Amino acid sequence: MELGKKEDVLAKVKDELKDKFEGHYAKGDHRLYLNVKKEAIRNCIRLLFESMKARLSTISAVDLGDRFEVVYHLTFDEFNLVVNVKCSTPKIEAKIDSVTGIVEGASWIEREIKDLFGIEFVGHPNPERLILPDEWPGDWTGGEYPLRKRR
Amino acid sequence: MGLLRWSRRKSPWIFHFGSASCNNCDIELIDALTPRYDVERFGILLKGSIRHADLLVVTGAINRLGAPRLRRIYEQMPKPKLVMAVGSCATTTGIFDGSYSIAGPVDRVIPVDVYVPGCPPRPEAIIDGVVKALAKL
Amino acid sequence: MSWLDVAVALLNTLVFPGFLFLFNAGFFFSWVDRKLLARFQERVGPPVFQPWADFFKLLSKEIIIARTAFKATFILAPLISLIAVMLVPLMLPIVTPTPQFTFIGDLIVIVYLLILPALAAMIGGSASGNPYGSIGSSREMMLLTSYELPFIIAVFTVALKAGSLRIVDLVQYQSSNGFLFLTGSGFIAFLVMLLSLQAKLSVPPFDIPDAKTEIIAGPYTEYSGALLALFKLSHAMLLFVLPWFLCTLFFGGVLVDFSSTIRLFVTSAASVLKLLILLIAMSLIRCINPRARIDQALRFFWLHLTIIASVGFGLAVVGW
Amino acid sequence: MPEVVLPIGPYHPALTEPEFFQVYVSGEEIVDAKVRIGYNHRGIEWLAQRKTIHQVPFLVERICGICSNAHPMCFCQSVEEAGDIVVPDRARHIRTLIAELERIHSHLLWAGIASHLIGYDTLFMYFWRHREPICELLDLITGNRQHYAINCIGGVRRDIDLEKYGSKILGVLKSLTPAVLRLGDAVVKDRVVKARMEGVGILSTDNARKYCVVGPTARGSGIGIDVRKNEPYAAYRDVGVDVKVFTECDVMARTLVRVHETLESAEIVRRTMDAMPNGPIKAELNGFPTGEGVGKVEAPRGEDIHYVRLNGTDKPERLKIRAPTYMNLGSIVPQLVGYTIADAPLIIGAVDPCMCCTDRIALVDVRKGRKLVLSLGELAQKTRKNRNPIR
Repeated sequence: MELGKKEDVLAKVKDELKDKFEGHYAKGDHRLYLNVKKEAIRNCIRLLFESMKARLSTISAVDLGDRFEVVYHLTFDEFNLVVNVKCSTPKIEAKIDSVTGIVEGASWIEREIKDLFGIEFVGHPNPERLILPDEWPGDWTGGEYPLRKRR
Repeated sequence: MGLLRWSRRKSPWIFHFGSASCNNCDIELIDALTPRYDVERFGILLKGSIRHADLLVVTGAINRLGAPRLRRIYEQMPKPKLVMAVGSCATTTGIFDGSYSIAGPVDRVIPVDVYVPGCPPRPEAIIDGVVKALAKL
Repeated sequence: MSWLDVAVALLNTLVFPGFLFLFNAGFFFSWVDRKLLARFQERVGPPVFQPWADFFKLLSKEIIIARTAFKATFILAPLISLIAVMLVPLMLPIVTPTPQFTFIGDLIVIVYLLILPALAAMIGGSASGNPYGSIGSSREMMLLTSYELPFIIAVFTVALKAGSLRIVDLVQYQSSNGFLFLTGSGFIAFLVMLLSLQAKLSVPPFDIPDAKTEIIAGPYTEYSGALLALFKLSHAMLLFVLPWFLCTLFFGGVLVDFSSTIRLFVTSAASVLKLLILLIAMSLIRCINPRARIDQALRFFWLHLTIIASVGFGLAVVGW
Repeated sequence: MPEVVLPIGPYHPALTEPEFFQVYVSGEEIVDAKVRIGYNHRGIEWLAQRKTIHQVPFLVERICGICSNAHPMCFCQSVEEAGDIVVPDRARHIRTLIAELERIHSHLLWAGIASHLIGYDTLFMYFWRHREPICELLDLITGNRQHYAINCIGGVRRDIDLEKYGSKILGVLKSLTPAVLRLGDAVVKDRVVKARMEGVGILSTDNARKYCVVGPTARGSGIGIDVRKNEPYAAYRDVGVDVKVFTECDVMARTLVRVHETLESAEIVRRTMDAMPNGPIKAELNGFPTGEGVGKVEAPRGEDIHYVRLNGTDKPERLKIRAPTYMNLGSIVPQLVGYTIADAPLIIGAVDPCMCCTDRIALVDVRKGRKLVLSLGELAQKTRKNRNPIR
């Protein structure tokens, strides 16, 4: 039954995103990793959060050298499934659509990622600094964004 | 002067400055107030205002922008003042050593009278630290 | 006025029942209060010398006056508070039934003097230039306006019952007619006063002006050293004066009968016991209650307690 | 009345940890609030990428002292998932046991702090008095009162000698249950406490979903999510969990959730001890795993989630930590608005904010460039400059 649910989710996302969907893989019964194009991220989150009643657990950003990968972790509590939606953005002009308009709880997470990685979330209602000081980086010599890898 | 020294030793009021810490030292400090340890036996009270304090207890490593704040709190404390650094982070920055946000242990920022190591130090150790601090008066 | 009168007046003001006596009695009572609280909370509690140690330590500390503070008012506030409390014993009978000063209306003077410590805290808090001090002061003000009404109604209930505004007459009335506490209106007035006193002392459930977890130390936030020590001293003295005041109003006063050894012993023991029982009652209320919110406290005092106090007054009018 | 700003924190007696809440008040009523997190920043994610995966459990343990079992357990689970490591049964049960004892101590701690926040120090003392035996128990079986250092990748580091300590654990639990019931009554039945807690800090079910809150905050708002039930990790599938949900959405509901959970945790500890299997406590590890994994644990404050990406070296490529308070504290603004200043510490406290969890990353000084304005009536017009010692 759980497996069925996982495949249901997958089918629905594929249906909605069509050519914006780039692939998927599953790890065990409870983890689903989806790759989507970054233009489709709002659609994808709206589908999962609003229509399918998933809960946004968190958003992670990963520095992959030349690009960033942003991973949205959504949890389906009723049938024990974590859907990890991945999309990537180039490091130069790192921009991605904000999902705060859909999920209020994403506001802080996006502001934190902006502080630490310098990814801009387009359409965030309140893109102020959340956790870094206004005068950052101060005397910190590791670049403007602490979690970006240094080349 | 005998009366003054006696009264100071018998009535140390504490102000707690919780810096970038994992909270454990803070909890153990509060734990010392509760029935098992009950430091009010020794006249120790936790005060909300730095103006009332005799002993500044700092827990946790000091992060960069916490440092000027701590310095200012230290300056606002009425003399004679004592400072106690509680926990590994406050004494040495502990496991957070090297992080970009840590300015250093407490003694980089303000003079420290007593160090209480431990992660976290037990309430007994904290009480012992207070006793050692008072011996400096 | 002869030299002897002056000497007696000085002795009364400075030694007994004035400063020196009040100083020690107040600290002893504040120790009892703290110890009781600790025992209720299953702790050991402070040793008996603790309040003295706190006081002398604070005297020896540096006094910091903030740049933004109004210096004169900031320094005067604790003095006003202390002097107000120190004047009360000169009008309350202790040991002998006649105090230093007695005149018609001294009851009202005492009521006024007991307002002053709260007023001083307000002045000091707003003069300190600290936001928490100001917010504490404004809360103190709101609380003061609310608890004074039932308090004064209760005082007048007692005065009406005994038919006099002179404290000596109250005591005499009680020694011939029995404790006022035992009458219907007296009992209600006592309860109303007991609850108002919690607010006067600013202890739970009405420690709203200096609520530690909300506004640091309220009006006292900026005070340090000797000035804070004076506030602590006046608070400790209040802790003795208020039960004493209650005792005088409702339990026949703190009097000692010197006519025989046994009577001397019994009456002095009874006096101390009366004061301690009142203190324990106050500590108990303090220990079993959380802090009320300011709006809840206002509603409680304006509505519930004022109605109860008025009922008591009504009973006194019809002679119960 | 003009809108004024009242600061709560960052160094405030209501919060043992540094945090800054900027509360906009009109009179006594709160009209808006802003939270700046970051005073507790230590850069743990940054540090984690510079430590080996066997060191990281001890680093993430120090994210927070109160949930110091949840974070390492969560990290270990994420690594185990990435590397397909199967944890032995006994280790799973030991993890459960420690996690539940930790939950009891955390909830009692919270209840004490909440009582303290409403000025009920007697109750605070009682709660902490009954918390003390739990700390001692943890000291006895793990070697430390707070940082237990029990988790490692593939299992646990220490075995528990149940024959030796079993009766002691049961003894503590036996005296705990009636005490919690009695103290819970003292909270629920006291009129003044009720007046302070009921109908305060409402977070509607809709808002709770929008802000994605977790843990007791969600369960007090009618959302029955609990990782222990929804995604049974460790030994929860074997021992079972009873999840209580309250729909009142206020501070009282969150309190009741925690009281019930404390009792339930005691039951789980008993069941875990009964079910404790024999066998090894640690899986054999071969090299360093590769891949990505998501670890989820129900910490005392709610769902804790770690996302780890490993590249076969000894150091994790990326570790993302999302502590429960991060989501819960985000919902504080709709909870605060409409209530009074006196309620604010309690509402903030009722979320059980664990700032050290929330603030793994950042540091902030909001003081610069901000003028503090607080004028409550005429009195405060004298307040010109922000020179408060506490902040």
